[in-house]
Amino acid sequence: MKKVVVIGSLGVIVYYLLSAFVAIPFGADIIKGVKEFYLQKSPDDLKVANVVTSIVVNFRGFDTLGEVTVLFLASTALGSILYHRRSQHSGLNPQRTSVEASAIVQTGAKIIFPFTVILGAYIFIHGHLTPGGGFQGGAIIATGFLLMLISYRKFFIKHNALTWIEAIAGSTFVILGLFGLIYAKNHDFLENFLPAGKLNDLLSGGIIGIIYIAVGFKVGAEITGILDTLLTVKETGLDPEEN
Amino acid sequence: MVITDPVYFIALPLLTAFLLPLFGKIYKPLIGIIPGLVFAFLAYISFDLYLNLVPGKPIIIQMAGWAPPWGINLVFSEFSGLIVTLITFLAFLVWVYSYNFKKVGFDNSKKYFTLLMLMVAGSIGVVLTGDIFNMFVFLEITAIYSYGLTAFYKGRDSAEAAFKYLLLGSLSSVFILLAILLLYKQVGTLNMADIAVKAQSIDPKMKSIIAILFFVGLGIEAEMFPMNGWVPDAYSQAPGPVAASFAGMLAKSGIYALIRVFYTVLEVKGVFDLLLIMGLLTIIFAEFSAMRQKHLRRMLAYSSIGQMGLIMVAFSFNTKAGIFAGLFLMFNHAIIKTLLFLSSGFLTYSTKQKKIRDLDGFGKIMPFTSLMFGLGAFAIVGLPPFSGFWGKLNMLVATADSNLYFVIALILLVAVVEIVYYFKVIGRLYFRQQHKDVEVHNPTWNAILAMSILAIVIIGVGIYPDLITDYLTKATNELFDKAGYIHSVLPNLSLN
Amino acid sequence: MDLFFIIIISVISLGAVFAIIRFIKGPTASDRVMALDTLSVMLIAVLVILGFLMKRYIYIDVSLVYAVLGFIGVITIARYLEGGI
Amino acid sequence: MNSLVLLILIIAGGALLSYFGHKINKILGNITVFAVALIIPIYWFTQVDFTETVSFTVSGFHMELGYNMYGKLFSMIVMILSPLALIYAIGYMKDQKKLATFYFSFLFSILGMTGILMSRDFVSLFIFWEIMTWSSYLLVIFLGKDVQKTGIKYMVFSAIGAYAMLMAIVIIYKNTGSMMLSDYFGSFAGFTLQTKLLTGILLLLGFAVKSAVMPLHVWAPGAYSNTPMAYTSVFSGALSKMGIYGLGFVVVNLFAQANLEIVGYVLAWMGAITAVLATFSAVFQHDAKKLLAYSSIAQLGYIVTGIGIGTELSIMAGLYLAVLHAAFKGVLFMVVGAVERQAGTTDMNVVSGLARKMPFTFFTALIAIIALAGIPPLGGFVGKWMLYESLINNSNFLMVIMIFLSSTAAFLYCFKFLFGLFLGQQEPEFDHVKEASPVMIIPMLLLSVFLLVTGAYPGIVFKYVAEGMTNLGFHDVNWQMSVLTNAWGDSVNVQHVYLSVVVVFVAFLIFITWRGYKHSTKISTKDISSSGEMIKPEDNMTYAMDFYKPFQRVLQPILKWKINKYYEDFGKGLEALFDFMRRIYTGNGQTYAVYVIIFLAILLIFSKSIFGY
Amino acid sequence: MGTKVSKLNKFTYTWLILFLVWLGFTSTFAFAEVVTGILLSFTVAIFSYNSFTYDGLKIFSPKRLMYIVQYFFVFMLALIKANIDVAKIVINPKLPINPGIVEFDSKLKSPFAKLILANSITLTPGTITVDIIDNKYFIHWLYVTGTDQETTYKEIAKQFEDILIKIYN
Amino acid sequence: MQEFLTYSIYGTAFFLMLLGLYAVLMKKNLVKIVIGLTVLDSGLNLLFVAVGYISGGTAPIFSPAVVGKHVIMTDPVPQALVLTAIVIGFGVTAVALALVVRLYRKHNTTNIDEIKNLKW
Amino acid sequence: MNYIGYFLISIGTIFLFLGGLGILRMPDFYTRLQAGTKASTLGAMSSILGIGFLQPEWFIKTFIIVVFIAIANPLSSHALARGSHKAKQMPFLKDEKIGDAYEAVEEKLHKNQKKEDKK
Ligand code: NA
Ligand code: NA
Repeated sequence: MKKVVVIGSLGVIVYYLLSAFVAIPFGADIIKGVKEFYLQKSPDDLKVANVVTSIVVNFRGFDTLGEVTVLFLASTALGSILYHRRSQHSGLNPQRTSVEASAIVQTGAKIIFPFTVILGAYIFIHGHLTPGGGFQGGAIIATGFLLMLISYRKFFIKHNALTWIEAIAGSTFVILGLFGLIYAKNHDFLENFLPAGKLNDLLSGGIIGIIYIAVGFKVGAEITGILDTLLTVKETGLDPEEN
Repeated sequence: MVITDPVYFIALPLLTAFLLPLFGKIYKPLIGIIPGLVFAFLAYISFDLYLNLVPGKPIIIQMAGWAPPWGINLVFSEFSGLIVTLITFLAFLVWVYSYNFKKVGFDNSKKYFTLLMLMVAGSIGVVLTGDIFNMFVFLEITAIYSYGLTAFYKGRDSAEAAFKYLLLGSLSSVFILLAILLLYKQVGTLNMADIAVKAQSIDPKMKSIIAILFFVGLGIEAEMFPMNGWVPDAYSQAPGPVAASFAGMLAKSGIYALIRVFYTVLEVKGVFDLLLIMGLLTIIFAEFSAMRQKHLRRMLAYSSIGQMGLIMVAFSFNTKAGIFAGLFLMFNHAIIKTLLFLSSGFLTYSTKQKKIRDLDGFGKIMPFTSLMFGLGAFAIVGLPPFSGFWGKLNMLVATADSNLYFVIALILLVAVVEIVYYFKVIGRLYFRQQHKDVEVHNPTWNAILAMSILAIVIIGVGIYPDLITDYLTKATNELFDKAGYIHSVLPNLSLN
Repeated sequence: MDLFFIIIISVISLGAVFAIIRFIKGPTASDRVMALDTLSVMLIAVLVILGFLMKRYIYIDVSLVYAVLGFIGVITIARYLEGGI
Repeated sequence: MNSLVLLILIIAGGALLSYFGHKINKILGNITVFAVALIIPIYWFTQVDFTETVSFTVSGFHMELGYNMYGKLFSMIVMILSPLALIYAIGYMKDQKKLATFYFSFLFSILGMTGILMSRDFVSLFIFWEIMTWSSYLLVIFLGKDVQKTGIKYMVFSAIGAYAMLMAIVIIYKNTGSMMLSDYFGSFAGFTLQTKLLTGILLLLGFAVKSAVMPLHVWAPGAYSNTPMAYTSVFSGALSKMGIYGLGFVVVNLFAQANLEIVGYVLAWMGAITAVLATFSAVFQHDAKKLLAYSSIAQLGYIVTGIGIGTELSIMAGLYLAVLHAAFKGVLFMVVGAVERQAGTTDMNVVSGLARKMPFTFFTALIAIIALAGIPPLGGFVGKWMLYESLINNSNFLMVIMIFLSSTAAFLYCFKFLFGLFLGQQEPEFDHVKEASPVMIIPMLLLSVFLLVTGAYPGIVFKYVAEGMTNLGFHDVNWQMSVLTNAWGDSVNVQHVYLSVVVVFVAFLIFITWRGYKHSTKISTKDISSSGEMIKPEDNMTYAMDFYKPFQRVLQPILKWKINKYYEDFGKGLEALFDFMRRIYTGNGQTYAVYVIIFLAILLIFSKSIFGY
Repeated sequence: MGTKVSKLNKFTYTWLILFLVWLGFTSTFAFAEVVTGILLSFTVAIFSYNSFTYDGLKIFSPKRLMYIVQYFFVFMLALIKANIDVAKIVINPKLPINPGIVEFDSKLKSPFAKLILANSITLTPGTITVDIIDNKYFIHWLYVTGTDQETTYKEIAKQFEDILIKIYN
Repeated sequence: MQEFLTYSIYGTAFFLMLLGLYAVLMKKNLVKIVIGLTVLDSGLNLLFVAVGYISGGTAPIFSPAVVGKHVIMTDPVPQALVLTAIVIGFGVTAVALALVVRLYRKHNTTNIDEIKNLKW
Repeated sequence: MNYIGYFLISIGTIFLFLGGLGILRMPDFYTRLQAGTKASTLGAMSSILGIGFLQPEWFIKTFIIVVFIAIANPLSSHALARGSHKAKQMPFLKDEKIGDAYEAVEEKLHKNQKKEDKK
């Protein structure tokens, strides 16, 4: 019964939505909107080769601040959902599992880990030139940490360090935004106040590059924290008193 | 210091949230103190900005140096500014209430305050932004906050509640995104004022599908029947102040989004009739369910849904009287429900089950908290001389104004139901013998302060509603004046 | 795009179809992961080839990232299978 | 400052002072209450300027306070009865806890009533109405008995009434654009019939609940008997009159003028039925409180009938009875309170023969009962006389019969009340009973004196009633201090009746005392035997036991018909429905997600009809 | 493993390798890029040099480099041979296989050598390293020709291990 | 050709969304529900990218090969939005998994039908 | 140069195809891993390197990809094989004499580990 209802409803929904989307033919360039402006301003004014990036970090940089917040929020929320108090219990760090990874995976992980960090950094440093960006770069760095976490039962990440990175990187974003209020031409939040540079140069795009680096660090630290929390959960049985 | 830029409402809490862990490393109590200072400051500047607002001249802030529609903009108007002021005020009170959050330990209070800061930034963002996608981003911030803090306490069924919320919240974001995508492909812009201008040319069928997607997506956030299954669970499982923030701030930003979209962005014929019907169904199912609850918090949660339904009904009239009443109801619901949740936090402190039955005779052993709860109950059911009465009266006048007599009858019928279940609790609190010894958790001084301030507001507005009616009227005019909104955001646009 | 590359991509696609069939058939989780791993390797190759054809350097970066993510993904699942997570 | 505002502030301040006084200590609290009880009426009688008005605009609504003669009449009831009850309460509530709450609520209900009677607009009327309701609710559940049943029942009925009124108010506002009563009255004639009926009947419904008109009376027996007696005297004596006050101006001001007297007739009939049924119910109560509660309902029935008929004489009768009822019911509830306090119970099957132990109480009870029963020479007689006259004038003979029937039956419960509590054999277990304290006796005596005086000089009351009636459109009401005129032009000098009846009264007193002695045995219930069978201690042999058993058997079929049960069944049905409805919240998150999907699908399917593209 | 390698040695080696990787990524010698790369690889090397290598720069001695080249060719040869074998099997409609898991002991001590041996075995079609426990290799073999350790060692590992011992031990 | 592309690409995206939604609505296992959510998200993200595509357009990047020439570029806006949507989806998924862990510990099952202590 | 490129791409394509065929045809997981994953790994390496030859300025980066695949793919195949075996997925055996040398050892190892963890 439930199945019939669900399938029926899904059928209806897909029918209507698909018919709506088919009305926008694939590949058709039917609208003239803000995108024309972005395609023009991005290389000319901002000197950013990647228009997606200039949208993400400049035109719609406020969204990206929101996104950074979402990740920060998710990692904090995760912490509050799966908190554990290592230091207060038994004095030992909890072990993730009883099955150790094979020796060669461990050796391989050691080699690949720095490689992924360099790759991630490469991506967020070149965020304004290539399809990547702070999020992708940060995520790749975090997967490097994931590799270490799953390869070693006793690989522990210093949350202290993560905290510092997160805090500094996150506030860099906001403070850069606030600098815009003071130093930039229109005195707007998140407005660029640095020289734009030359198109396709590493040092181009003004604050975009710095923001992406900050975002990269923050995202890397946050996803790493999230993964660590998810993988290292050990119940302490203690519940904060309810109120 | 007068700050004229509403971006601080978002930037400051974000900055604080990012830096809070560092403050904690410097000196642990800063974790609690800094958010308070920030909230106080935000409340101050919001009052300052709002009171100095020139009518018809909302503060429009552009981001990153790009004027709308190219860049994202914030609109601090009589309407959005009112909600922001309400949110900052409540945020400050919630902070005051939970300042002594010692019981949960340092680590958790750090997370708690961080999440609280982010939630305030998120819900203010929803209200201030002039960009539809940006609104989605901020809605997600508030959503994730809720998932995280709903599941804050272990031992309860909090994870279950949070998971349900997450399930529905995810569906909500899918529908909102689909709507935004369709809309973008139709008008090529994401700025709400710009969409409002261009939306007239959208094919009506396409428009109706976009409207439905928004309606369902935002309806979930606004606690609309039949998509509100998450509400009672989340409200009843979250920590007291968090539940208060759900009712006081989150639900407000959800309904704000719904209203903004259908009043300003997308003008769709028929949507308000739909809103009326769904609002009525929301009221009926919620209040009737509330009637049969054995758990205090669940009862309050269902009652909240009912209030949200009432607000939807008010806005569905699409008249100034309706908007005015809706705003009044929003104000009341925010203030009163916050008080109810805050006081219920201490009432149910020592009972694991949080059953209403366990509250017998608490009026004697916890006089202040019970009094606050009683006051809240009196106010929420609309008894004079408390602020709830004026909201209800204006609501009924607006309903009569729209010639919907059967709606009046229904609202009043439901109000009787409301009275029954709230007065059952009051009866137990004050006029029953306490049946067993319970450990008394009297509120801390700061909780007393927070609740007292709310009580004063409730009584103050109840005795002299004109404290706020002027502002509500201004907000009403702003929301009703779509052309004015478009003109302020896009001054160079020639409307023909 | 000349004939050579059309043939190349068609042949690889045919191989990919086999892999997809294996992915659908299973029968075990390991089989599916393996099929996915194979598919991702094929995809990396195709991405590089497409990048060459379209003269877009970016595709190389993408395939590199894809390779890293694919690898770590498989290791993660493998560790999950052996109870290491 | 405006004297009306000051009056409100004085009462509110009195409430707060009493609250905090009792929070600090009992003596201080009692002193405060006493002072407040004196200050309020003194201020009202000496300082309030009844021509003054005050108006203000709140939340866009124009509000105005100001007395008229009609309101003043009812205000007098409040201002005389309430302070006496407050003073009585000092004695009555001596051993109770939570006195702060008690006096606070008490004074707030006075505030509510005072406000109602000076409201010239619907908003203030409703606000004060609600204040009155919730403060009296707090007193209904004050003792913690039957909180869920009685309390909720009272609140539900009050809420239904209040909200009916509120609905009427907003519809009126929609049609007139004003909240002023006068604007409503003024433009009523121009309304459509539908609006006339809708607003008028909704208002009537609201007032009828407070007047305990059948079938809206079911809250009353429980509420009246559950409340501390000190307050019940006000509750039944003054608070219920707020309903009468409203019924009066609605029926007379609106329907009578709009050629819709039929509404008044229906109301009159309901009042008559109420009077009959409530009287019969009163007869069979063995708890004196319940007896008085039903009796109150019955008396209110007479008053409603008088108001409903809507002629000059009938309204005069109704209003006169309203004043008298306040006085004698005030006394009687105080009496029962005194008995309850001194003897520990008000069950007439348990307590008996207290006349000698509590002579003052007995005396006041006697006076009040005579007034109540409508026996000459006291006021009740005058009121009934006028009521009969007005009914006969309008040829409502059936109603005359009904009222007469209920008046006759009222003798039965009056008799039972007196005998049950005061006459008959005094049981040894009540040997210790003493007369109530002077704080309680004095208010009772004062009210009795009022009853005696108005018996001889009903004109004292008529004066104010006639004044009040000017506001209902009756501008030259004839009344004389001691002369009643009937429909055929005969007139009766009340003083003659008064004197002659005093003789009868004395005889009656002797008769009932003799009868009481004859029927009761002098033997203690503990050591009697009959026909060789030992009477067990639980066998109740008191006089009031099965007082009207044969009569009860005759009326069995009528009494079986309990409207209360219908309400309860309805309530249970609703609860079952609610329980069923909330099953929609299954607890399964996935189900909720399915709802969303189904809802979306439905909206899409019907998108064309919803959005009409 | 021979003599102990200094930290500085290890660090320099790591720095160098990572910088080369960076150069590979950017494929440019633009000043800003190079400086960024030097700084970045320096930073990453700080926290990863200790696990990234055991031998440090020693690996670059000419003798070892020669062996590495030799290993490369040996491996390629084995790879091509094995690939053809497996291709034959896959295409053959009868699927002539005889699978099983076999074991042998290895003399290698360096974890890197072990990894290279295991990867070489895995990469050559027909064999997969299932696990290494201490010095014991467990190999899934597509076409088992013998289960005794000597046969398996000779067939699977000997040609690689001989060279690896020279490089790492 | 145009029509075929429209249907096949949108169809793929919708198929993914449908698949995800079906899992969310019908699968009993919490983990599968979460996977369903991610599949739903990826279908949606694909739809975003597909809608932003413009025939013959290249990625909106002014690399040296493109600068100065007249090229059609795909709509960068949906691509920018989808990046945001992906990150948000990731955050939500992480929280969802954490909740599943909590639920599993408390109820010792991942069957959603057995996890309903809170109802009515 | 170009011819090397085209040659490598062709070889790579063949192996990629064979890899697909292999994982479809082989009877059990381990044999599929043998035939499929490895062939496709070689195929990918070969074709990517081939592109590197066709577009010399990309050579370094393609080479990095190839090296990465050479290190990573065997590792992941190994990890998958080990993981599956530990997940009690036993290999298909044709000849009764040829057994699973790993099975017994693994069992013992698992027990030892548990004891260790208890300490
Ligand atoms: Na980018
Ligand atoms: Na992004």
